[in-house]
Order: sequence, then structure tokens, then C-alpha cells
Amino acid sequence: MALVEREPLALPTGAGTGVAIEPLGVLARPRTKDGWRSWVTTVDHKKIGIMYGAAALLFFLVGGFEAMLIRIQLAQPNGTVLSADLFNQVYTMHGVTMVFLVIMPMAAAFANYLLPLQVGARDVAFPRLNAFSFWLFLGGGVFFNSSWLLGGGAADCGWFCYAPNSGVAFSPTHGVDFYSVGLQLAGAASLIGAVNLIVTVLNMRAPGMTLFRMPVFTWMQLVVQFLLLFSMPVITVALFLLTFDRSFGANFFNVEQGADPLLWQHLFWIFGHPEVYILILPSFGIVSEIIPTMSRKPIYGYPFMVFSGIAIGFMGWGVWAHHMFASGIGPISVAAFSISTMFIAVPTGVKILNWMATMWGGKITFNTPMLFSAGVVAMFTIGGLSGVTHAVAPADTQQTDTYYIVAHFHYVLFGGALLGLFAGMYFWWPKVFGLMLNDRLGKVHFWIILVGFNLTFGPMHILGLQGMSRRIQTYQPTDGFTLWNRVASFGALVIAVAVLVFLYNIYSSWSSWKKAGRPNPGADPWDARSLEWSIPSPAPEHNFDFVPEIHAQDDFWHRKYGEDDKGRAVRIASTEDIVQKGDATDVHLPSPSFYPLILAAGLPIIGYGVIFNRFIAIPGLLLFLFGLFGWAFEPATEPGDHAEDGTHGGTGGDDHDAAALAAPGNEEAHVG
Amino acid sequence: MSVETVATATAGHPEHAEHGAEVHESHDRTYVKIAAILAVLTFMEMLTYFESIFPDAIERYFALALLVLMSTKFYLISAYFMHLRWDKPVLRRVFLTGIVIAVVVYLVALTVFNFWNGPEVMPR
Amino acid sequence: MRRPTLADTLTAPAEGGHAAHHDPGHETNTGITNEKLGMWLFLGSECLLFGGLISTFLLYKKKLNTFPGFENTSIVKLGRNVFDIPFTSVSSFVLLMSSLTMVLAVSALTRDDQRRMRTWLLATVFLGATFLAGQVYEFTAFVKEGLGYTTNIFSSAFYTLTGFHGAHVLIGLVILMTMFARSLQGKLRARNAETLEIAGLYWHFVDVVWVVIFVVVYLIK
Amino acid sequence: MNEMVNGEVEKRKMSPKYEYLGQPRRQVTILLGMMLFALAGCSSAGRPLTTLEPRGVAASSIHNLVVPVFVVAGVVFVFINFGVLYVAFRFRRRAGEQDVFPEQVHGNTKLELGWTIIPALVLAGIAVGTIATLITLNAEPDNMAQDVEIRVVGQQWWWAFEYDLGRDGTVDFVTANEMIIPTGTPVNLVMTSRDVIHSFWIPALNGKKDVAPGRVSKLWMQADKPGRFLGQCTEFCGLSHGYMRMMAVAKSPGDFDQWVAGQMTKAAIPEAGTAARRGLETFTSTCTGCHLINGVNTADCTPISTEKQYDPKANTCWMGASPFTSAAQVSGAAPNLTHLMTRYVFVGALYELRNVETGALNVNNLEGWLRNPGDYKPMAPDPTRGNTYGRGMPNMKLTEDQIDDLVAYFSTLAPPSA
Ligand code: HEA
Ligand code: HEA
Ligand code: HEC
Ligand code: CUA
Ligand SMILES: [Cu+2]
Repeated sequence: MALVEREPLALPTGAGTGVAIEPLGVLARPRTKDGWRSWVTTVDHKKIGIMYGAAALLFFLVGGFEAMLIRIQLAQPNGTVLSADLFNQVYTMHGVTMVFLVIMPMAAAFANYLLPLQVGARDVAFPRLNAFSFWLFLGGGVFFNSSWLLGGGAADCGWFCYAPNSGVAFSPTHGVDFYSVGLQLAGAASLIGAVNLIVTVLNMRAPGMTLFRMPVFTWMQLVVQFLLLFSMPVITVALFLLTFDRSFGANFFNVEQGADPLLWQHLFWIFGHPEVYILILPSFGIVSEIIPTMSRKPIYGYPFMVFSGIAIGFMGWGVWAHHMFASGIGPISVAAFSISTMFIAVPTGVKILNWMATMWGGKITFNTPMLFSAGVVAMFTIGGLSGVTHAVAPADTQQTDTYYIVAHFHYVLFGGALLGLFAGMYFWWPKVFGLMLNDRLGKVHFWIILVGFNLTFGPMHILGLQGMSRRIQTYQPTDGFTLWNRVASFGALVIAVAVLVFLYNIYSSWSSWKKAGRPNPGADPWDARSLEWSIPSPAPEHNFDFVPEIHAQDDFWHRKYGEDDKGRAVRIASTEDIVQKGDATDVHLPSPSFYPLILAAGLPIIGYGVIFNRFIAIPGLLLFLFGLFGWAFEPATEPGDHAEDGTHGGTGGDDHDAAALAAPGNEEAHVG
Repeated sequence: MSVETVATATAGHPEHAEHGAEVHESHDRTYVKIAAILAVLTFMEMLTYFESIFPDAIERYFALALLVLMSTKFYLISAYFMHLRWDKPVLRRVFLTGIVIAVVVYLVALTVFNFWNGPEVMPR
Repeated sequence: MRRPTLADTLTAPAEGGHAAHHDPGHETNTGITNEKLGMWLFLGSECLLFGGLISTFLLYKKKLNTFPGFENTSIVKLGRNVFDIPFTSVSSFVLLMSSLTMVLAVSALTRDDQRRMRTWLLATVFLGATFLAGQVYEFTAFVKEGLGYTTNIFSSAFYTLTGFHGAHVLIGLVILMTMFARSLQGKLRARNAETLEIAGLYWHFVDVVWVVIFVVVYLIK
Repeated sequence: MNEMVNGEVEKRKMSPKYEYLGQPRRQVTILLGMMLFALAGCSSAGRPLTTLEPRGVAASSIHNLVVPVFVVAGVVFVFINFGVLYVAFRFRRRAGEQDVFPEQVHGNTKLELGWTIIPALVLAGIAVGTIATLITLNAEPDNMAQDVEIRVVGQQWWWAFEYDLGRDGTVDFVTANEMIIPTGTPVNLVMTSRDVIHSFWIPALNGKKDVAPGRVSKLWMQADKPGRFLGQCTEFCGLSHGYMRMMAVAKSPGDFDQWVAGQMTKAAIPEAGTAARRGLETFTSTCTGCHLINGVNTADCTPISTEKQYDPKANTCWMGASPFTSAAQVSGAAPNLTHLMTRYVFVGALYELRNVETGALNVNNLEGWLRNPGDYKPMAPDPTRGNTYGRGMPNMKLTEDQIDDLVAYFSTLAPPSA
């Protein structure tokens, strides 16, 4: 958190003043344009987006492997594959990994890559800060997973890690320490990323790109970033209290001293519920891009789509205690939260029905992205509906902490968020990498995953209603849970096959693309609607040769198509003529930098220090201070470049480059 | 990036820039006035500590009075010292959103904790 | 710097992109610089942070007062008297006045009045440091009275809340001193007034948080 | 593969691969089949924890609420999922349509308002039912049993039941694992925890309620007929959470009174020289640090306060005494074994102690447990960082003879009448 407090300040500190100082003569701005160094030092939002995506995919394999272990253990009664202790660690790590290290960073990958493109900007507002966010997230994720080796066992308290079970007395290994510090780091990364992306969207839109001309994806991400902005500090507080309890002997969850164990629950879920919308809204945004494109129709009811997203964002703040219906919060609170929760179904339903209305009357191309999108509409609804049955508080007292809940959240998380992200990967892959993913394999992937997913999580509804509790390392043959657990475990295997198909698809599409002489898919392979398709694939480093001027929502589409008197689209321009060529050469871009990585590397080391020994923190602190110092005094560009006069090359200036890259705006933001 | 870019990008205070220096003089005076008011308010807050000088009937309203004083100070600082009064409304909205969410959410949470009721005792 | 009208943007050259970044006149959509908007967003987020800490403190203060078995714990026995209200009032006043000097420094800088700006900046640093010293004094006094960080739920919550605030003040001081150093190097000129203004925003926020803490933590029973 | 990586728009055309969507009827059959299968799976035979067969008033009122909600959800499910299939089928782009563009509809405010308002109304209906049921469940029933109240104490990883006869605030006797209640009247449960948060759940009788240390939660249960109803701790509470079960046993009022009378007696002391007597001696020398048998030993941690208040600070032994003070009969941190033989399940209600039908002692389980408790349930009996007590029962390294003696002794642990 210290970081969060300090960080944005480093910018103004050095803002554009004075002569370039090269501290100690080391680490001049790196010049590398390719090779691993270009990735390590990049401040390009697209490269950062790709790294977010790659890291998230890797963590997905880790989290998925943990899920497979869970399912193998539960495939038969009295399973002995995992000990109770290990099982508790595995499911905890699975939940935390999937939520914080898979879905969130994958959504961040899309946000990073696409938001600047979709609003017509050359980069995010603070490019170095953006790189810092990524490295901090990665550091947090690796730190967290290092607990397997260093912590004497990973966290074993469940992903919401209720107090006082998370206390030292009940969870004596360092696992929970890794949980609290690791999430703190990843959370700081999200918070910084949120500030960055909000500023980008509010400040750096192309001329004419009013807020209500922005693509729905941009809107949903904007809502997500606001949710992050306001919910991250809450879990920050909770995690600090936990760390102070465990490391410094504070009493926040020390019940013997009169502490209230529900404090943690409230803080966690005040964050936690907005968090679940943080997880789903990016996927909603993705689906809202794909369905209109593939249906060849504009999104149905754009204002409703936008406002329902905002409404979900706001309502998400008023429902957190629905996770606590059984914790004894008093009947009036239960009633109030029960009702507020139910009504979240209203704006969500609007989205579902508007997607269906978008498809209605369309000419839908059922390629892989569209299949996944349709899958989201159908599967998320199932999860949403079970959510509504939880919202009915008396019913929830029979459901909570059973597999019925596990079914609910996998339907929304897997069937909603993850399928949507897969859709997005297939959809934007050509834009990002300049090659298409194989559509046939993609469809195979989709159908296997759809079947596997329903086989895995469908039976969990039944198991839950039959009374199977979650987080139990095994069950009894007499419980009657065996059959459906077998089915679920088999289903998980099917999902694993689907994931392998996906991985194979990435590989084989790439290798046959290479063999075929790297054919370019063109700027606009899907005949799509938003700005990122008006530039070549893969997106050039400077994004836009010239910043386009926007006249309408779906501006790019309207440059391609007009409407005839029956309201049908007719082509008015060929795509090749209107897309940018990507050959501008004199666009000034922010220079790469080592410091984001250095700064971010210091923090996990401090984290180890907090957990093990204060002395370990010292090198981390030094690294951090060095990073901070270097960051603040780093010249804006490579030395010798652009150094027209003595006052140029202001320290910390590259983040101003971004401001400079911002297109001139023409109207004031309407933010509520 | 040119020098000018840096300069204009950070010049800030668009409104101010339009007026001349005399505006700043008057702002300075405003600032001092505000500070004086803040000092008085703080003094009033402190007075509530010396309960003995107040009739008992008033003491009950101390909490309310303190909250009003506090909010006034909060408003004065953020509106004048932090320029929200003159700055773009979007900044006001962003900050207000944070404050409103914080106040509402945490008040609700405290309510759920039975914070406003009597002492919580483990029955039986 | 007025906001561009619609007409302006419509007539702006379509290829304004790379021309624009050498063009001094351009600005952001909201007319606010990225840095300032970013700072405000961050401050909005901080509201939730301090809100959480303050609520935790309130909850545990009440719990300690009413939880059976704790009637004789030191803080309860001492009641409100553990706080030295006149002392805290003075330090609150000091922090409040540092906000005044801060805003005067910013104002002086917009006039490029270096001398005054430096004076006010230094005054701000001095007042802030005084406040911080007061807090350190208060902490040591409490510890001497037997109220350590781990003593009870009240003390943990109290030190955590005020400690977080103190850490914010400290960071603010570092920023202000950096600013001062830059001004000595002649790098803080009217055209970077906003840099100082943004640092000031943070400083005022720290002050505003204390306004709340002073009432909610120290004064209200 | 090459045509795939080739990004030309024109090459994308409706391929035969989409034909599967052309067979909606088969899809419907499969789906219906799956749903029937699923429903069959919901039948409760051999499913002791099912939520779908309520056996008490509270559980029934929840059930009566949830069934219509499931119906509503089912209708929406069918509407949306079949809607998606229908739309996908009907509006798919067919071969030769690559240049056909649909009408560019941007929305219809009235329609959209419609599908904003209609779900809101449906939900309002559900909300009314929810509130009504909440009121029923939270009000204390008129016919609440006045002669007994049970204090439920969760701990890692078993449940203690402290019986307060006459609801006068004093505990009269204490059992573990099996909670005996009379049928026909709602019984008040006052619940808390000694260590971490647990959750008390007997699905057939009522929904679950968390028990948290330092807090008291209340729940009432009424069983309509005599029976044994399995339960499970449902809040994750550490290592053996999955093995933390409990059994509610409903007895007719007559049987219940008889059972109560039995529990009120002290354990008999076996004749000197018998195996049972040797077992008792082993017990008093090795086990009384944790366990209590009324008539043999008393709890180490005698509660100080007789107030009806929770007073952890004043308590000499936090882990030891019951959070509900007056309970002189509460063991250190282990089940009270006074009338062990009146129970049928033990060790977190996970293992059979006596056969429910025949009443025969399951010697294997009892001996096995005494031989090495860790085989039966993962526990952490050794002190760890921040925890001087340990959780669970250690391996006492008993000899086979000692075990035989102990089993002989435990076989005598039943009130005279039983
Ligand atoms: C992507 C994440 C995501 C999303 C979007 C949601 C969405 C919803 N969730 Fe879910 N939820 C989780 C992730 C998510 N949830 C997780 C991870 C948990 C478990 C945490 C844990 O314990 O580990 C959880 C747990 C959870 C609980 C607590 C259960 C318990 O532990 O006891 C509840 C209770 O109310 C709930 C409710 C809801 C509701 C009402 C919605 C609504 O937003 C759903 C709204 C959508 C629809 C209803 C479908 C479409 C609507 C229509 C077609 C209109 C017509 C519909 C009607 C008229 C009904 N969720
Ligand atoms: C987005 C989030 C997300 C995703 C995608 C998943 C994906 C999966 N989840 Fe998970 N899950 C959670 C979020 C998620 N989960 C959360 C938050 C919890 C709660 C944790 C808690 O209670 O604290 C949870 C809990 C949870 C449980 C309950 C544990 C318990 O309560 O005891 C189970 C049980 O079956 C489960 C199963 C699965 C399975 C089988 C998958 C599969 O879909 C995974 C598929 C992926 C792969 C299989 C990996 C890729 C494949 C390969 C690398 C191939 C080679 C590998 C092998 C063949 C092993 N999850
Ligand atoms: C350090 C404490 C400790 C000691 C010493 C101890 N036990 Fe236990 N015992 C427990 C705990 C805790 C349980 C509950 C285990 C569970 O179900 O999770 C238990 C459970 C039992 C049970 C099952 C009771 C039931 O209803 O589930 C029996 C029988 C038992 N112990 C017998 C003995 C005997 C005999 C000895 C001595 C030779 C002994 N115990 C020594 C802690 C102890
Ligand atoms: Cu006790 Cu789970
Ligand atoms: Cu929720």
C-alpha cells in the first residue's frame, strides 16, 4: 500500500522540469526494440497487454492443475490422493489463483491492449506506471505461489480466508502470510492500473469520441476500473489488519481480546462482491463487441447496455452481506441484503436480453468467437439464476457453503468470465499477433469445453442440494455423492482436453502460419466495428498513423457501410481504402525503461522480509528506493535524442509523452 | 516532446490562467480567510472537550455538533484549498463518488454490526 | 487555455495526430491533465482506505468499552483521558495551518514568486514535521501509560489508523522536500505550478483525513 | 490449415459444420433426457444430507419457498437457453448469404423497458415470499419447548451439546456428536464456538447457522417424527473440516424424557479387579487431562463466573471451559464421555460406535480410535506456533491390554436404565 500511496506522486515530483540527470550514469534509457530486453523494459501498452495475457494463461494452467487435483481427490469417496492438509492448500490456491491471477489479469490484458486502441489513443496515460502494474502483479503472483516451496505449505484458509481461522494459532504455516502479502501486491497493481486506465479513457479519446460513442467493451472496462479503484482499498485494509495480526501481534481478529470475527467478513465481502463484477464485466464487454460484429447488426439498445453496466457497478456495492446470510448478522440486515441482491438480476437480465435482441434478425456467422459468445449468454444465465436462488436468504441457508454455491460461481466465472475471455482471445488474436487461430480447432475447443464444463459443474447443483458441503477433502460412500462426483471429475478431464486443444491450436495455427509464409489476416478480418480494426494487424507500435476523427458510435463500421432506405447496410467504401497503413515513422513514443521492473522487484523482497526476517527487507527496500529514484530522474528519452535545449528531457517526463500522444478532445467528460 | 508541451501540459488551473495575477491576490486573501474560519471551527471543536463549561442539556448534541463542524471543515478545505470549487466538475464527481461510497458502505457495515445499539453482550 | 469548442475540433486537421504532439495548444478531453485526474482518482480511492480503518477503530473502541471482561483494561479505565485533547487540538491546528501555507505556496508559484513560494513551502514542511513530532510524542506517552500496539483491540486499531495517517504525512513531507530541493535548483517554475498543486492536493487530503480523525477518534465519545 | 490463417473476409462462409444447429429436435431430446436424469439424481434415498426432503417445520417452510423460486428460475432458464438456440438456428448466416445485410435495428426503448420491468416484478414477488419466510424463521415459535434448551458449542473438529433443562441458564449435562431432541416441539439452540467459525447444519431440520467465537447465534429446530438426521459443519474450520459432522436424533417426548433422566445420572464405578476397573484406572491416569466422566473426575478449568455472560478474560482456561460459563461438566477440550454408550456415532459423528439396529458395540472402531486416532481423522494435537493447545486427540500410545481394558470400561458407560 505504501506503494500505492507514493506512486502517483513520483510523477508530479519530476514532472517536466529541468535538465536531464542521469543518476550515477547507470541504466540509461534502454534502446532495444526486440529480444527479451524489449519486453522487460517495454512501456508499450500492447506489449504489456500481451504479457498480462501470457502470465494469466500460465497461471490458468497452474490453477487448472490444482482443480484437477481437487477433482481426482473427489472422484471417489474416502479419496486418498491428497491429505486433508494438502487438499486445503490446493483448493485455496486454486480459488485465489483463478480469481486474482487468471481472470483479473486476463481482463487486464484485454483492457491494456484494447482501451487505447478503442478510444483512439497512442498509449495509456502513464506508460511506465502501466509497466510497473504488470511487474507488480507478476511479482505478487509469483510471490504468492512461492509459498508452496518457502511457506512451509501454501495458504490453507480458503480464498476468502475467514478470521480467526486465518490467525497464527489456527494456520501456523506461513501460507496465510503469503496470501496476505501476495494479494496486497497484486491488489496494488490493480489499483494503479485502474487509475491509469480511467485517466486514459477519460482524457485521451480521439476527437469526436464522446463517452457515448465509446464501444461497449470500453464502457464495461471503465466501470470495472472504477470498481477496482474503490474496492481495492477495502481489501487492502483487511489484508493489512491480517498481516499486522500475524506478523506484529495486533489484535484485530484476536477473539480472546474481544475482537469480532465478522469484521474480516465484512471487509472481505465489501471488496468481494464488487470483485465478482470486476470479473464478469470485461467478459460482458467482449461479448458485446463480438455479437454485433458477427450478427452484422449494431448492438441492440446501446444506452441500455451502458447504463445497465453502470447500474450493476453501483448496485454491486450494496449486496455484500449476501455472502453472510448464515453468519448471524440479524434478520433485518438479512432481509435488506436479500432484496438488494435480487434486484441485481434486473440490469443483468437487460444485458442478456439485449444480446439476444442483437442476434435477433441478424445474419449470424457462427465462427469460434461467436460460439463462445453465445455460450456465455446461455451459460452465464444458468449461473445468474442460481445466484438469484441464493439471494433468497432462507433458501441460501440450505445452500451456502455447499456445492450448489460451487456450481453457481463456476457457471458465472467459467461459463461467464472465462468463456468470454476465450471468445475475446479468438476474436482479437489476429489483431494482436497478425495471425488467425484455426477456426475448426476453435470449434472443437468450444464444443469440448461446453460439454466438459456442463458435465463438471452441472452435477454440482445436484450434489449441493443433496447436501455435499464444499471444502471437504472427502466424503463417505453412504452419503450418496459418489455418482455425481464421478461425473464431475470426468467432466474436469474433458475440460482439460479442451484446454489442451486450445494450446495445440495456438501452436499449430502459429506453425502453419509460419509455413504459409506468414500471411497477414488484414486489418479487419471480421468486418468489425470499432477503431482497433482500422489499423493494421498486428497493431503497429504507434497504434495510429493519425488519430482518427470520430463522428458516430461504431465509426469504423459507418465508414465502411451506409444504410439504404430499408435500413439495410450497404457498402460505401472498401476496407482496404479506409484502414490506416501503419507506416508513419515520425511518431514519438515513450521510451522503454528499466525502472518499472526494478521498482516492482523490490516489493516482493520486502514482502519476504515482513514474513521471515526484517533483514531480508533491506535489499528490497534499497532496490525499491533505487527504482523510485531512477524513475523520478530518468530522462524522458534516450540521451541525445530530442535534446534540443538544456531544459529538455525533464525528469519523469515520459508519462507526459503520453499526454502529448493524447488526441485533442472536444468535449468534457460526463462522469457520474 | 517539446518544452512547450511539458509546460502547457502541466500548467494546470486553466481557469486561473485566464485571469491575471490579481485574481491570485484575491485568492490568497480567500485562503487566509478560510484558514481563519478553520481555526475558529477547530477551536469550537476543542471546546466540547471542556464539558464542565456547558450546561448539561447541550452536551447531548455534542456529537452532532462535532460532525457538523467536521463536515464544514472538510468542505472548506476540499472546496477552497483543493480548488474543487473552481476546478472541473469531473474531479468533484470522482472525489465525491469515493466519499459517498465510503460513507454509505461503512455506515451500513457498522449498522449491521449493531454499532448504534447498546453494548453487545453474549446472552446466557 | 479555453476548452476547444465543437467547431474547433471539427475544423482540426484530420491528421492532427503526430502533428499534435509538437503542437503546444492541445489538451486532454476533460481539460484536466492526466496527472491531476490521476491524483484525484487516487484520493477518491483513499477515502475507502481511511473509511475502513476509521470504521474498524470505531467498532473496536465500542467493543472494548462494552465487552464483558474488559472493564478494567487501561484504556477504558482512563476513558477519554488517555487522549490529551488540548495537545491534539494544537497539533490539529498545526496541520490545518500547513494546508494554508501549502496553498499559498502554490499560489505564489503560479505568479512565479519564487521567494514566497519557497518560504511557504518550507513553512509547510515545518508545520507538517511538527505535527508528526507531536504524533510520535503522543505514541510514546501512550506506550508509557501501558498502551502498546498489542495491548488490546482498541490500541491495535488506534495505532494502525493514526499510524497510516502518519505514514501519509511522512510521504507528503518527502514529496514537499523534493519540491523544495527542485525549487532551489530553479526547476520549479510557474509553468510547473501544477506539479506543486498536485503535491498540494495530496497534502490537503492528508489534512482533511485528520479533520475527520480528530473529531471521530478523539472528540466524539 | 492455410485457408484458416488467411484472413480474407470473402473466404468466410457458412460451412457444413454448422449443420448441427439444424437438428434442434435432437438437442431438445438430449437436454430433456439430461434433465430427467438429473431429477432422478435428486431423489433422497440413501442421501442422508439432502436438503430436498425436509423433516421439520423450519426446513419445510424453506422448502416451500425454494420450490417456486426454482420454478421461476427454471422458466427463465428454458426461455433464455432455448431462446439462444432458437435465435442461433433461425438467424444463422446460411450459405450464399455473405453479402446479405440485415436491417440495422438500434434498439427499441419500449421493449427494453419491458424486459427491465417484468423481471423486476417477478423478483418483487419472490422478495415478498422471502420476507414472509424470514419472519417465520426468525420469530420464536409459540410452542417452543420450555423444558429444554441446547447450547451448541463448535470446536475443532467436533460438537458439544450442553443441555439446559428448564431453560434456567445452568447446564445440566453435556454430550457430544449426537444431539437428542424431542419431536413435535421446536427446540431452541444457542450456539457459539470455542476457536474458529463453524456452521451448524442439519439439512433435514433447518438451514445452517454459523457459530463464531465471541458471538452467539440462535436457531430453532423441530423434527416432526422420530429419526436420525445427519449434519455437517459447513464453514471451513481447518484441517478436519470435512470430518466435522453431527447427528440430530429426534425421540418421542417419552423416550426423550427417559434419555434425559439417564444422562442426569453419574457414571457407575466398575467393580475392583475387573477389566473395566483397570480401564477406569488407565482412563484416570492418561485421559482425564482432556476428557471428563461425571462421577470420575471434574473439569480442570472450573469456570469462575456464574453470570450468564460471556467472559473470556475472566476465564482461567480459554480453550478449556465452555464459552457458556456455568457448565461444570464440560471437559477440557474433548468430548464428555459420561454416557458414551448411549451414542451410536462418535468422532465427529463420522464413525459407528454402536449399531443403530442391534445396539452392538463396534469394537473395531473404538479400539482403532484408541490405538491411533490419526487414522480416523486428521488432527493436529501437537502445539504449534501461536497455539499451545493443539487440536484433536493425540495418539496416547496405549498398549493392546490397555486398549482392551478401556473398551471394557467404556462398554459400561451407560446409565442404568439404558
Ligand atoms: C463472475 C462472478 C459472479 C457473478 C456475475 C455473480 C452474480 C450473482 N451472484 Fe454470485 N457469487 C460468485 C460470483 C459471481 N456471482 C462467487 C465467486 C461466489 C462465491 C464466493 C464464495 O463463497 O467462495 C458467489 C456467491 C453468491 C452468493 C452467496 C452464496 C453463499 O455463499 O451462500 C449469492 C447470494 O445471494 C450470489 C448471488 C448472485 C446474484 C444474485 C448474482 C446476479 O448478478 C446474477 C444476475 C443474473 C441473472 C439472474 C441471469 C440473467 C437474468 C435474466 C435472464 C433476467 C430474468 C431473471 C429473473 C427474473 C430471475 N452469489
Ligand atoms: C475463474 C475462476 C475459476 C475457474 C476457471 C475454475 C475452474 C475449475 N474449478 Fe474452481 N474454484 C474457483 C474458481 C474457478 N475454478 C473458486 C473461486 C473456488 C473456491 C475456492 C475456495 O473455496 O476457497 C473454486 C473451487 C473449486 C472446487 C471446490 C473445492 C472445494 O470446495 O472443496 C472445485 C471442485 O471440483 C473446483 C473445480 C474446478 C475445475 C474442475 C475447474 C476446471 O474448469 C479447470 C480446467 C482447467 C484445467 C484442467 C487446466 C488446463 C489443462 C491442462 C494444463 C491440461 C493438463 C493438466 C491435467 C490433465 C491435470 N473449483
Ligand atoms: C489432548 C487431549 C486428549 C487426550 C489426552 C485424550 N483425548 Fe480422547 N479425544 C480428544 C478429542 C479432542 C476428541 C474429539 C475428537 C473428534 O471427534 O474430533 C476425543 C475423542 C475421544 C473419543 C470419542 C468421543 C466421541 O464422542 O467422539 C474417545 C472414546 C476418546 N477420545 C477416548 C480417549 C481415551 C481413552 C483417552 C486416553 C487414553 C483419550 N481419549 C485421551 C482429546 C483427547
Ligand atoms: Cu467446523 Cu467446518
Ligand atoms: Cu456476491
